[in-house]
Amino acid sequence: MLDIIIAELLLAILITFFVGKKLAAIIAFFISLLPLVALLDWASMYGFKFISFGIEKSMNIAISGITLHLAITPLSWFFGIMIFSLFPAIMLFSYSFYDKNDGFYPFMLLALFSSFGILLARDMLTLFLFWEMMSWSSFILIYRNKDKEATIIYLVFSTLSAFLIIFGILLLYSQNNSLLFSEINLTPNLETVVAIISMISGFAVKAALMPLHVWAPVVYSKSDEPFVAFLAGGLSKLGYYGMFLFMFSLPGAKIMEEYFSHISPNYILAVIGALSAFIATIIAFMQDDIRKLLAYSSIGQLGYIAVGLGIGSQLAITGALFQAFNHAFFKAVLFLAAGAVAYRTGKWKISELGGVAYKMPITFTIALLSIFTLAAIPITSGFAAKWLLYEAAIKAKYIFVAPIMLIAGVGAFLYSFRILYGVFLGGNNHPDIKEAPKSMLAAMFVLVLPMIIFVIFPGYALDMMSRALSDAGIASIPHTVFTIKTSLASYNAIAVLITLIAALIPAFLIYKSKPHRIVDFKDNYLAGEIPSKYENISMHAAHNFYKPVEDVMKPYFEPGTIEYYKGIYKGLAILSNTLRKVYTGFTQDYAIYVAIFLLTVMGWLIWL
Amino acid sequence: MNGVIMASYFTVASLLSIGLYGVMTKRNLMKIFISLSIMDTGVNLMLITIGYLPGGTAPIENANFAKYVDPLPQALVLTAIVIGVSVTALALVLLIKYHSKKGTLEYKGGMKW
Amino acid sequence: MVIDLIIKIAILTGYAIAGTAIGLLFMGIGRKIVARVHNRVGPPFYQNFIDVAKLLSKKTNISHGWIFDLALLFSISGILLTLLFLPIGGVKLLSMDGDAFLVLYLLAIPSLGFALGAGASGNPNAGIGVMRALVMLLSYELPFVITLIALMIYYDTTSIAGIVESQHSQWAIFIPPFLLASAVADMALQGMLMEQPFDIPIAPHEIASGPMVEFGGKYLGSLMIYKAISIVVETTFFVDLFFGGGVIAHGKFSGIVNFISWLVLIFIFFTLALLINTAFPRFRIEQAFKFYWKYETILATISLIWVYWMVIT
Amino acid sequence: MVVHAVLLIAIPLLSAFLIPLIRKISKWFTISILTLNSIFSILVLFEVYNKGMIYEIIAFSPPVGIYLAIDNLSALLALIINVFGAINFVSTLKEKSFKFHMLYLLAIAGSTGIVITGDIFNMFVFFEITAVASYALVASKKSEKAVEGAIKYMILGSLGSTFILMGIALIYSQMKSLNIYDIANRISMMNENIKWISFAFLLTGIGVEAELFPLNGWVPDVYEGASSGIASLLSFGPSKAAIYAIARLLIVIFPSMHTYEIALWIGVATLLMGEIAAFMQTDAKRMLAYSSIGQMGLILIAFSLVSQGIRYSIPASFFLIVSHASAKSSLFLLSHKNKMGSALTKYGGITAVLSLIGMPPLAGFWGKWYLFLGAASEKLWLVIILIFFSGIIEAAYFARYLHRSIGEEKMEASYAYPMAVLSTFSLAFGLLPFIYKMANMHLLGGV
Repeated sequence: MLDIIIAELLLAILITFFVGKKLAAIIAFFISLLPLVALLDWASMYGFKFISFGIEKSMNIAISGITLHLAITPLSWFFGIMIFSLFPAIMLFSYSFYDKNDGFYPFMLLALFSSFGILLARDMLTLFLFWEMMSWSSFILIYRNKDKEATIIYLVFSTLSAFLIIFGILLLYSQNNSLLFSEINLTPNLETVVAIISMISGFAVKAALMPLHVWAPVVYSKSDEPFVAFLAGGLSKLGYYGMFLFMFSLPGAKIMEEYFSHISPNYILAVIGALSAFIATIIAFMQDDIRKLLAYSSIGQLGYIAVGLGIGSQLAITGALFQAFNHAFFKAVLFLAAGAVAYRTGKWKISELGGVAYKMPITFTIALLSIFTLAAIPITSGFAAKWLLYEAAIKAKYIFVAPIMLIAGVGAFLYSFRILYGVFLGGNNHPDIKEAPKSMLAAMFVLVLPMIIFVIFPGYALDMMSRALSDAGIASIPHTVFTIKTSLASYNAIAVLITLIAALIPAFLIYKSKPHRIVDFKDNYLAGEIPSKYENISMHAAHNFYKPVEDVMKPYFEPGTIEYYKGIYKGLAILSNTLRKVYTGFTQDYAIYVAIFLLTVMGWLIWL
Repeated sequence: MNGVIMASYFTVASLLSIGLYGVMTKRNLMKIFISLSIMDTGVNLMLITIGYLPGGTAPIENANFAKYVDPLPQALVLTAIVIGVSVTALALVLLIKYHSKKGTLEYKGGMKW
Repeated sequence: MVIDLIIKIAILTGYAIAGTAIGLLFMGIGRKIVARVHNRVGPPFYQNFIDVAKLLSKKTNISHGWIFDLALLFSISGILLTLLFLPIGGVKLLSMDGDAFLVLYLLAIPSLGFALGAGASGNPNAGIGVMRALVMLLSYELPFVITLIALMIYYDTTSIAGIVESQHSQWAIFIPPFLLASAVADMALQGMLMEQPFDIPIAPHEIASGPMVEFGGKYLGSLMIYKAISIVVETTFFVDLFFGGGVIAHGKFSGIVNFISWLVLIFIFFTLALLINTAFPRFRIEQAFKFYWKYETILATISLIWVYWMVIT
Repeated sequence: MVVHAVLLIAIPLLSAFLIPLIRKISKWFTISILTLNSIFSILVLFEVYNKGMIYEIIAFSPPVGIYLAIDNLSALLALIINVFGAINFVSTLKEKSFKFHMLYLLAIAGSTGIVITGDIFNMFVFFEITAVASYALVASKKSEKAVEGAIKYMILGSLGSTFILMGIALIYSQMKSLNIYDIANRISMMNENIKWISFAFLLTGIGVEAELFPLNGWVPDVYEGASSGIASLLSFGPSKAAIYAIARLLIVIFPSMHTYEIALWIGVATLLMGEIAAFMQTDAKRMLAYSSIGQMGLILIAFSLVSQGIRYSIPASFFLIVSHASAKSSLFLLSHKNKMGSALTKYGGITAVLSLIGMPPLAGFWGKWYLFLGAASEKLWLVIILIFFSGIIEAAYFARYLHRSIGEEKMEASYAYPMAVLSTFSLAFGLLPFIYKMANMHLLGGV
């Protein structure tokens, strides 16, 4: 069965190259359901029974003289369910987003195929192979958009990531002489530690962890939304999947703690994660391009996951997984919503948008729900995840990490409101637009469902996560369907929900006590009448929204990280320009090189 | 070692050095190719010297097989000379082309870096 | 079982109503106090009850659509919810079902609803007001959160009820690092209450009444209620953290004694805020931001490190 | 034996001299000869695959007599040179001159000869044939740059061949033999110093053709000056043959720790120099030329890993050669217009670049993978890091190159099709398990 699924995926990739847009979208949609079907079939190892086709849980494929070991594990099942839920929705969304089939579908399916491979990989070569395949398929999807900076920066960072990972793989391989995860024994020595750190940094590139994040804002803001939804929702999770794999499934985190007696890289990872969350949040609300804002928001939200991994306690890891799960969905929805808005208005700048909510109420509602999850408003699953992380930080007494993380959480309100106000509310600049097409709405709705479910039942999510972590030997935290308990405090989602509903009663009574009249937004306190000359003036106060903070904070954020990378680039350029002066163009010089070379080789060999 | 062979090796070394010096210092393309030819000659001489036996005769099947020089290097040298000639011929063609384009055989720099 | 539940609901409702009444009363008294400092007579202490009643019974109510209405719904329900998750005078209410982080985030619900409504009104002044309010939030949260974490690490719990309980023998304020921390937190409280010098978000006379510019009638009335309850909530939060929730008695009648001591304490801190309010001019938003993120944060960090050092030794 | 391997050389060589007699149909004649040769090369490859190494002696007295030794790598290279030569010829169809066709066939014959001959002097002769043909082919574009490039190539090439001959003379003076395997068996009898001196001469001489740093001054100028089709030919033909000659030198004739070490560091220097110089290059062909230099360095590193990592060295070089030959020749064809207008050129260009950067499942990935495994088994971490560094630079300039190649302008079919087909080789060789088995036959050192 599994081989049939793989074959069908490959076949679909080929077919979608050649068929028209509609057919390609339909094929892509149905094919993208396949991994999900397989995952549901494998859900039996979680104790659920949805369908049973009896798809085998492991398989070895021999190609080119090497064997690819594939098998499903609880951890990869969990990551799989969040990543592969995105694909059908994205395909659905793209149905009305694209006018023609110019390479989106095949490469998207290729990305899906390689994500499938990454999650099933049971040896390092397979992991790396699919990892690279995903890198280049997403590279081509970025390259499609013909933006120079995005093309270069993504390929360079992908290569960097690949090399860091392969360096780790080689170090582990030279120690264990095997590529299989099951045959790797980590021992606390320098090489292993370097390997683990190298791999973590490699995966951190894709997970957009500071300071390796610089590609993300550029790429996110220069690519198509359906694809960016995958980048932010799926690809970054695969980066964290890699980190989970090497830190906890293989006990890399423990090894590092054993090797370093004082400050272990785990702690540094937590600090980097927290700083990433904080700095990205501050930068996020200085952005005017919605895609850049969401990109920085992604970097910030993903930073929390790194904090969880760095702390490494049972609470923290569960929180990190939960945060990853939420982020996959709400960030995908937000990017899709931004795409839907852009599809109707053709604008990206927040200061030019505004008032979209009245014309696209469903899009707004869906985006609002995701923003609530993003801002971790209580009773959303976003809160439960962050709560776990905060608890973990307090419990581990990380006095540096905890406040930074918390203030980043507050900062999330600020940019959330920026999105809500700038894009959806405020002055109505778009009288003529319509609600997004049905397929887009359906796509967003599907993705928002898990958020709604886990609002009331955080326990179910925790069930899933504790099973996912079971093979890493991490016990589950005490919880019921509605409540989570830690040694520090407890959180009862249903109590909050019921009280909120109860508290809504008096509010509702007040609301219903007197009738109200709905007026146009221009009919306001400032002016009953607008001179006809200024009839079309924008009443949108979203330009330079957080100017005061910007004025204060900007000096501290300059130069940006990207400037350092540009500095490296310039340094290399100087090196290149200097070194290639060797090629003077005169054969006399070349003859001298030849003579020197000859004498050097001769001298070296005879002297030795 | 035989004095002749010594002298021969010395000549080989001098020819090679002279040729190399020419290639390394001259800007005139014709002079460079002449230097290359000199080097070529040096190597050819080297090959012949290797095969040389003091007092040996030409390796022609003869009634008295007293002592003759190694025939193989001589064959090699023949081949090498032929190659050298063809290379020189091509070089001259290219030089004519170069001269017709630039009007000079002095190389003053062109494509670089 | 059912009776327990009914009693619990009754108690919660009682506290909700009491909170509202106390808040409105405090607002009235506050106006009086400020007037006296200004050497005016001032309105009667029950003026705010009259105001709310008047606003709620107005016939003309202008709305800007359903998102605008969310302000009304969210602000009242959110702030009531927050109130019930705080221990008041030693009574835990619902505070065992959540913790300080939950309260911190619950406090965001009404402001986010309020902000949504203000945004939906389409008035640029409202947008600017909300921006200032949110920046103010960001500003005072940093030092406040640091002091909060100091408390959490010291008492090894994140639950407010737990913190209150741990202070039965000794209020946090009597522990040297927390004296410093409480000073910091009191300045944060000033920001939370939006009193001068941190009243730029509302900024009377400056940006046409800030975020609530478009609110009138029942909308303004509900916002007033929200404001009243939030006074209670914020001062209670502070008192819970540093004064053991005002718990001074254990045993018989302790409930009433503690309730009164809580009331006195929150009144003291509210009055303190008002007095600071009357004495200071207004900070610009970036000044406020710098104040909190520089001096306040440094002091808070000192107290945090002090506490950390106390805990690990 | 179905096909005599010698035909691989003999047919193009003889038909090259036939061409002046049949000027009118020289184009079609060349095509048919190239096709025939490609088929032979495939047959020879299968022969090697099935039966192992081929030795063949054509009975003339040496040195005229030809002694052939075909191992897995040389069979592959013969295949690449001939098949790619045939495909690449399509791009030069506009060329009407019979001389061009003659030179083309000579270059193919010469390059094939280098890789399959087992006689060191024959190797020299084939080097000369290839070189002379290449000089003339480069100059055939008739532009100023082409002539300049050809002259530079010629000066350095002649210098190189003089050194090769010198090296051969030194070896012969000691061993009295020209057969590579014969020499290899008795190499220990050789005087230590003369051995090293002759190695140095041979390495220098062949290194000029193999584009090693610092012997590669001619490379950028020649690639820039030559027409796209010829640049493509040079990138898969002579240079690959020459690097293979170095491999024979290293692994068969002079296997020693010192030579491996020297080759390794020369390889690293070549790699870094090529990639760094390419980084800031604006001219596409010149950039590709520098990139070629870098790739040759990589292949040389692969060959120098034989002391411990022999298990990986041959597969690594195998895949790297395939990847580089197909991708770089494809990109040189692309450099004709430098715009990827049609789907075919897009496919070709992107596949080529991805293979060069080393993305799976293309051949370049396997090449780098085995290279890394080999280097790791010798614990050459510094080398690995330097390769990473150059890889990142490579990614940067290739991404820039790809972006610069975006455009609507369409290339002629005579360029687009060969280009796509050439790129497909790196895809096909990356996927076919057969190739891997072939690569793992370990024939090179095995006599």
